[in-house]
Amino acid sequence: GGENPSAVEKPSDTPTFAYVTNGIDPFWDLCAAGVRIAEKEFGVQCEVLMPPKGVVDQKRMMEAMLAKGVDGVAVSPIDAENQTPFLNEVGQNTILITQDADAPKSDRLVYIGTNNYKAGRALGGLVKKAIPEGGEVMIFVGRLEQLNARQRRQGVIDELLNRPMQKLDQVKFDPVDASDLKAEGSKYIVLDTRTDNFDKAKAKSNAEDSMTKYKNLKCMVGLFAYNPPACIDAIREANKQNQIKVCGFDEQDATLQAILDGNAHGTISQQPWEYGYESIKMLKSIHEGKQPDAQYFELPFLVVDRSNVEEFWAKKKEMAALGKQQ
Amino acid sequence: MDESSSPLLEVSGLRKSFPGVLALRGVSLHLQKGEVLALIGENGAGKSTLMKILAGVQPADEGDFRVSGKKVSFRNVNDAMDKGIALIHQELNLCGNLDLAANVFLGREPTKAGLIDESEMRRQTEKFLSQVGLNLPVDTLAGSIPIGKQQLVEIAKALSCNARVLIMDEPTSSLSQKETETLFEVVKNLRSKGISVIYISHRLGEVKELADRVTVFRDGENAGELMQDQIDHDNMVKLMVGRELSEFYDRQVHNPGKPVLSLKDLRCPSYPQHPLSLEVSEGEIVGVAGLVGAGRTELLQTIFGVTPALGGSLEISGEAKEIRNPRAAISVGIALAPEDRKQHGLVLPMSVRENSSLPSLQRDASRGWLNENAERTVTQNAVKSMKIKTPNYEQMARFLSGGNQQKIVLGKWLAMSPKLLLLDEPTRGIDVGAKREIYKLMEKLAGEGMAILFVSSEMEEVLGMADRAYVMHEGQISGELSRDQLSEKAIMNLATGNLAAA
Amino acid sequence: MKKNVLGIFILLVAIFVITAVINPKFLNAYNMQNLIKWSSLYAVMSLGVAFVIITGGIDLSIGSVVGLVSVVLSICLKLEGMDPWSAIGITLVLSLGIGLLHGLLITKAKVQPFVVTLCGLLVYRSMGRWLTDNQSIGPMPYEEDAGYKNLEQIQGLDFLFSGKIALGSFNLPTPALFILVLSIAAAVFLRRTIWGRYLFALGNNEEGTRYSGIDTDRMKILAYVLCSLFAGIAGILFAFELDSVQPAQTGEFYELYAIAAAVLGGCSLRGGEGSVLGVVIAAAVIRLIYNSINMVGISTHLEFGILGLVILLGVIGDEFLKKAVARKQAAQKT
Amino acid sequence: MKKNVLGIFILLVAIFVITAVINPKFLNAYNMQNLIKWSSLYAVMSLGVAFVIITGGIDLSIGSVVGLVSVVLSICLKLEGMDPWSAIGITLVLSLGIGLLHGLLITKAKVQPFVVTLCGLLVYRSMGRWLTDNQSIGPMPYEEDAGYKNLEQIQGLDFLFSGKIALGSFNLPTPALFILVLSIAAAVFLRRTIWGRYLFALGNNEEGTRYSGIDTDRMKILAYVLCSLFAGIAGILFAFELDSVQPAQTGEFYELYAIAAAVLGGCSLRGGEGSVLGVVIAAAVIRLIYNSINMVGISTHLEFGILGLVILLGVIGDEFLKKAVARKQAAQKT
Ligand SMILES: Nc1ncnc2c1ncn2[C@@H]1O[C@H](COP(=O)(O)OP(=O)(O)OP(=O)(O)O)[C@@H](O)[C@H]1O
Ligand SMILES: Nc1ncnc2c1ncn2[C@@H]1O[C@H](COP(=O)(O)OP(=O)(O)OP(=O)(O)O)[C@@H](O)[C@H]1O
Ligand SMILES: [Mg+2]
Ligand SMILES: [Mg+2]
Repeated sequence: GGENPSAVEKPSDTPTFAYVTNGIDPFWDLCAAGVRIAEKEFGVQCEVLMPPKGVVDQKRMMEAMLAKGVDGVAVSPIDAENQTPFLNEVGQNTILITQDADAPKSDRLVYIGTNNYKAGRALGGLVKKAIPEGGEVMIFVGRLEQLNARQRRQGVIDELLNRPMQKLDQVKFDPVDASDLKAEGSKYIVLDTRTDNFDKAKAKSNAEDSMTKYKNLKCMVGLFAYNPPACIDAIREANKQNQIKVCGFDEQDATLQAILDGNAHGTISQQPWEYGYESIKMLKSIHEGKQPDAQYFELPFLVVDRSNVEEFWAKKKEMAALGKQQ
Repeated sequence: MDESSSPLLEVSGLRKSFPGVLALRGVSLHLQKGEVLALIGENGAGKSTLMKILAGVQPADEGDFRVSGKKVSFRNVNDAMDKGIALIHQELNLCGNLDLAANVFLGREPTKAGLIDESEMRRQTEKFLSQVGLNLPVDTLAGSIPIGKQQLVEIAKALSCNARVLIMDEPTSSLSQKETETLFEVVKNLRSKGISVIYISHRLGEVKELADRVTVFRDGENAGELMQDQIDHDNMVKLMVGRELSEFYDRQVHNPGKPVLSLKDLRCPSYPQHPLSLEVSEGEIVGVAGLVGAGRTELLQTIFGVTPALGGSLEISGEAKEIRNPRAAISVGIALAPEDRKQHGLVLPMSVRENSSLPSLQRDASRGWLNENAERTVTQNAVKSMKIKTPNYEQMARFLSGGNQQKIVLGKWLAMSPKLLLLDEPTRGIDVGAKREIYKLMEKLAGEGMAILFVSSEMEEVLGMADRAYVMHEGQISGELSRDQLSEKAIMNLATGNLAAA
Repeated sequence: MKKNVLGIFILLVAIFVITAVINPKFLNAYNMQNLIKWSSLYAVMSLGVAFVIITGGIDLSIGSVVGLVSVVLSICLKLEGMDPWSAIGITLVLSLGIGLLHGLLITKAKVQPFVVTLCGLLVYRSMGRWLTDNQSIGPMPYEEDAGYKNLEQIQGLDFLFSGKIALGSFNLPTPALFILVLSIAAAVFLRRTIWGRYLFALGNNEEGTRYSGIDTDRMKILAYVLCSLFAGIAGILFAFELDSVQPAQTGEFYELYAIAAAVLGGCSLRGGEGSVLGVVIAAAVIRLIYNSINMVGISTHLEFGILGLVILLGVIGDEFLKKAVARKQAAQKT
Repeated sequence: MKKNVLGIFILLVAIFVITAVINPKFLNAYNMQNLIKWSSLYAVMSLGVAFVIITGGIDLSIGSVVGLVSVVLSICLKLEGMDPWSAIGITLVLSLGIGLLHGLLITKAKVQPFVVTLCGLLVYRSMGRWLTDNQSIGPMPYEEDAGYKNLEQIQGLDFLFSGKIALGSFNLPTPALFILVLSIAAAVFLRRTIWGRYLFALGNNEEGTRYSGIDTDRMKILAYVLCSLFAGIAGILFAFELDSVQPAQTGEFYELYAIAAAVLGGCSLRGGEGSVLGVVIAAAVIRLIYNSINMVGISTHLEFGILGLVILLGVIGDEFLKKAVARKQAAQKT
C-alpha cells in the first residue's frame, strides 16, 4: 500500500472524518457500510473506530483522531452526561456531532439518531399486535446502563401499560429491577427485565429460565440485536412456538429468518447504514460551512414484520455488500 | 569386537561446560562387569555431571563413549536405559502425588490392552520393595514417607529396570545406619549377580567397605585411581584434595557452663504422645543420633519455631520462652542450619551477599532502610571466617558447591552471634575438606562458649564430635550417652529401640 | 479419590435443595434439561483446562478459542458451503493446531503458559473479528447461502450437537452425551493410561519425571493440545446451541469459568492434582448457581458476586474438609 | 539491572520511530501528552501488580478494584456530598482493606492467589453494579447533586488527578507526576529497604526466607495491600480522567494489561524477579501500541491481535537477548 500516494498523503482538499462507535457490534459494521457509501458519494475519507472496552477506549481513540487532525467527528457517546467536558474539548478542536446516542448538554452541533423511546413504543405496538388478547411479557437486554436501552425499555413498558407518551429528553424510567408491572385498563403485565452482559449463551439461558419460571408467559421482547434470536431458539427448543411470541430490535439474519418463518412477530430496525451515511453527510455539509437546521436530526426507524421482511432483508444485504466493497 | 575383552562401559576425553563453568575437562572412566566402582571427589568436582551424561539426562560437549566396546551416544534417558544404565539421582526425584508402585514403574508401566496393568505393577513393586528392605503398602503416597524411605524407593525403582549398570549418586546421604546396611547388602547382592555399580559418596568409610576400585576426580579432571588393596582413608583424601589432611576430628575437651537450652516435656506435632526433655549448656557440643524418621529434624524445627510445639516448656538460659516462629527463635539467640540446605537454608537464586545478610538485615537496618555498609561487612566476615570459595560476593548461591553453600548458611547465622546453634546433618553431601573445616568451626564456637546441638546420621560424626549425645527412636528420646558411654553399639541399640541391651 | 469430590458434591446438593425449596418450579423437567445442557457445555471446557492445570500450567485462551472455532465453523458451513464433516474436521484441526502452538511456545521457546495463552486470548479474538468483518454469523445456512445445498446434513449436525433425545417424557440434551463420553474418556485417560500418569507425575515433579525417561515436553504439549481440542469441541457445541456467533463476544470470559470450575472441582493450580468427576460436578455447580439466581429471583447485578463467594467458600470449605478427614485418619492410626 | 530493561527499551524506541515515520503527526505535542497520560495511568496498576508478582503471586482483581473504587469515589463525591478529601481517604482505605483481605485469605486461609483474586474480580464487579444499580456515574456533581456544594474542591481534585501543567508550550498531564513519584517510591522500596529485599527473597524461596526469621506471611500481605492500593490510586485517577464510570465496564480486563506489562517489563511469574523501570516502560509500550494503531490507521478489529503478538514477541525477544548477554559474559570468562 506504500506505493499508493492517496494512502500515504491524502490530497489536502479531501476532508477526513472519524466515526466513533460505542463498542464492537455488528450493528456498527452495518453503519460502517453506510459510511463507506457516503465516503464515495461525497469524496471524503473517514475512519471507523470501535472502542473495545468502554469510555476509556472511546476517549483515547478520539484523542488520537484529534492528534491526527481530522476535520470532524461523529460519535456515539457511552456516558453522555459525564463525558460532556471531554466532548466539549473535542468540539473546540473540530466539528463534533453525536449519533445514535446524544449528549444534549455538550457543544455538539447536531444529534442524529432514532427516537429510541418512540421506537420502544413501536415495539410495544408490535407486541400488542402479536398478542392482542394480552398476557405476560418479559424483556431481555444486554445492559441497561445505556440510555438508549433504557429508553427502548421504557417505550415498551409505557405502550403496553397504556401510559401517555413521554418526551424523549424527559423520559421517567421505571426502576431497573421493577417486576410485575401492570396497569388498570391494560391487559399486559411486564414481568421482569433480564440482562446478559452481551453473552449470548447467557441471553439464551435467561430466556429458558423465564419459561421455567413463568408458565403463562406470552411474549418475549429482545432489545439488543442478539436477544430476539436467543429467545426464538429457546422457544423453538421448548416447542412453545404457538404459545410464546417474540418481538425484537435490530436486524440479525436469524431474526429476519424467524419473521419469515413465522417464529417471530416483528422487529424494529434503525437502518444502521442510515446512521453512517447521514452522519458523514452532515459532517461534510457542516465542513462546507452549512450550519444544521436543528439540533436534532431524527432518523426514521422501520417496523419490520411479515409484510415487508423480504424487501428489508434484501436491502440489508445490499447495504452490507456495498459497504464491504471498499 | 569381543564382548568379554572390552570393558562394559568406557568413556574418555569427556568435556562438558555450563554457562560460565567448565564442569568436565576431558575425564575418563571405565567399568567392568560385576564391579563396584567408587567415584569420589570434592564438591563440584564433576561427579554428578558425568553421571547425568552417562544416564542420558544431559548431553556431553565432546568425548568418546562406549558400551561393551561399541560407540554410543544417548539422546535421552530412555536410550541409556535401553543399554541398561540406570541412575539414582543425588536429589530425590519421586512424585509425591503418586503411590510407590506408580513411582517405581514411572516411565516403564506394564500395560494390558493399552491400559496400565495395576495388579502386575503392584505385584512386582512389592518384590522390589522387599529387596531394599522396605515394608510399606505399595499404594502409600510417595510424598507421605520420610526422605530416607523415599531414597530406598528410588533404589527399588532402579532395580526394577533390570539395569546392567547402576549409578548411585550419594545414595546414603539421607539414610540411617540400618538402612545403609540394607543398601550395602543390596549392592553386594547385585555385584554377585554380575551387575556393575558406580557408587558416589563423600563417606570414605563406605567406599572402603564397598568398592572394588576407586576413581578420583578433582576440578573436572581425573586425579587418580586406587585398586582395592590401595583403598584407605589417607590415600583417598590425598588424591581428592591434593595434599594430606591431618587428624580429622581434632577435638578438645570442653567444660560445659550454664545450661542454655532446656526442654521439659516438649511435644512435637508428629509425635505428641512422646514428650521430649533435654539440655544443652554453654560450650557444649551435643549430638542427636537416631535412625531416619526418628523425629530429630522435627525436634530441631520445633525448637526453632518452624513447627511450633504443642505443649511443654522451653527455657533459654533459664527463662521460659514461647517460640511460635523462627523470628521468635532468632530473637532469643537460636540459629538453625537446616537439613534441607537448598529448600530451607538458602535462597538459591540470590547472591552470596544477599544470603549472608538475610537474617541480620533487620538488626542492621535503621527504620527499614538497608544498611549497605553493614551488609558488606557481614558478607565479608562470613566469606573470610568461613573461607567461602566464591569469585565475588555477587555470585549466585546456586552456583556454589555444597560445602560452600553450607558455609554460607553457617556464616549468615554467625553474624547473628547466637547462643545456641542447631545443626541438622551439618555435613550431608559435603566433601572431606569442607567437612573438616566445619568440624573445626564447631570446635572453635564451642570453645568460645556457644551451645551446639547437632543431628547426624553419620555414626562417625556423632562419635567424633559429641561431648554428649541423645539417641532418638520413633519420636522419643530413648537414651542419653555421655562421652565415655559413646560407642557404635550403644547408639545402635538405643536407635533401634533395643533399650534392654543399652 | 472419593473424599476429593465429597465437598463439591455436598455443595451441589445443598444449592439444589435450597433452590428447589424456594421455587419448586426449579425441579420441572424443562428446567432440568436446560441445566444439564448448559452444565455439559461448560464442563467440556473445564475438563479441557483440567489437563493443563494438572501439569501445573494454565490456559487463558479458551474463551477466544471457543469464539474463533465457532466463527470458522460457521464460515465453512454457511458461507463456503463446505462438506459439513470436513468443516467439523477443519475446526478440530484448527483447535489442535492452536494447542500445539501453545505447547511448543511453552516447552521449546520457554515462554510462561500465562503469557502464551494471554496473547492467544487477544490474538484469536482479533482473528475471529477480522474473518467475519465482525458480523454475527451462525452455522445454519439460509436459502441464498452457499451452504444451503448441505442443509439436511447440517441439520443433522445440529441435532447431533444441540438436539434432544426423548427418553419417555424427559428430553435428554445431546451435549450431555458428549460430556458423558468425554469425561469417561478423560477419566480413563488420566487414571488408566500411561500418559495420564505422566501428566500427574510431571505436574508434581517435572525434573523427576524427565529423569524417569519421560519426554515431559511432549506430555505438556499433549495437555495443551487436549485443552484446545476440548475448547474447540465446546466451540462447535456452542455454535450449534446458539445458532449465532458474535465474533467479538462469544466465549468472552469463559476461560475464567473453566478455570474456576477446575479449581472448585479439586484441581490444584500448583499441578499434580485433579479429578474428572470433581471438575464436571463443579461446572454443574456454577451453572446451577446461575440458574438458581434466576429461579429465586435475585437481581442479576449480584450474580457475579454470589458466584465469586460460592467459589471462594467452596474452595476454603473443601480444604477444610480434606484436613478434617486427614486428621480423623491420623487419629485412627494412633 | 540495566541489561534487564534494555530489551523493552529497544522495543519502545522501535515502535516509536516506526510510527513517527509513518505518521509524523504522531509526534505532535497533543498526542505526546495523551500518550504520557495513558501510560502513567496504566503504569500505576502495573507497578502495583509487580509487587505481587515479585512474591510469586498474582492478582486478577485489579480491574474490578479500579471499577469499584471509582464507583465508590463517585458516589461519595457526587451523591453523598462528602468532604472531598475524606472521600479520597475512604477509597484508599477501601483498597487497602481489599488488599488486606486478599493477603489474609492467601496466607492464613491458604487459598491460592489465583482463586482468591478471581473471586475478588467477580465480587467487586458485582458490588460496583449493585451500589449504582448499574447506572453510569461520575465524580463531578451537577447542580441537583448533594456534592454540588463542594464543587470547587472537587474541581481542585480534578485538576490534581487529571489536570495539565503548562511547561512552556507543553502541557504535562498530572498523572505523569503521580507515576514519577510512585515509581521512585517503589524503586526505593524494592531496592533500598529491607522489606523490598524480603519480597524478592520470598519470591525466590518462601520457606528459605521464613527459616531466616522473616515473617513471610506479613510480607506477602504487604504485597497484596500495595497492589490493591495502587489499583485504588489508579481507580481515582481513572475516575477523574474519564469523569464517567460504567460500573459493569470500567476497569474490565485491566488486570490482564497490568500483568502483561509487568511480565513484558521483566517480572517473572515464578517470582523473585522484577524491575520498576522495566514495568513502567512496558506499560508505556502497551499504550504506545494502541496509539500507533490509531495513528497508522489500522482497523480496530486488529488491535487485540497486534497487541498480543507484540507482547509475545517482546517476551520471547527479551528472553533471547538475556541469553545472548549471558552467553557473551560466559565466553568472556573462559
Ligand atoms: N545445570 C548447571 N548449570 C550450571 N552449572 C552447573 C550445572 N550443573 C552443574 N554445574 C556446575 O558444574 C560443576 C560440577 O558439578 P557436579 O554437580 O557435577 O559436582 P559433584 O562432583 O557432583 O559435586 P557434589 O559432590 O557437591 O555433588 C560445579 O561447579 C557445578 O556448579
Ligand atoms: N511435614 C510433615 N508432615 C507429616 N509428617 C512429617 C512431616 N515432617 C516429618 N514428618 C514425620 O515425622 C517423623 C519425624 O521425621 P524427621 O524428619 O523429624 O526425622 P529425622 O530423624 O530427622 O529423620 P531424617 O534423618 O530423615 O531427617 C517422620 O515419621 C516423618 O514422616
Ligand atoms: Mg554431585
Ligand atoms: Mg532429619
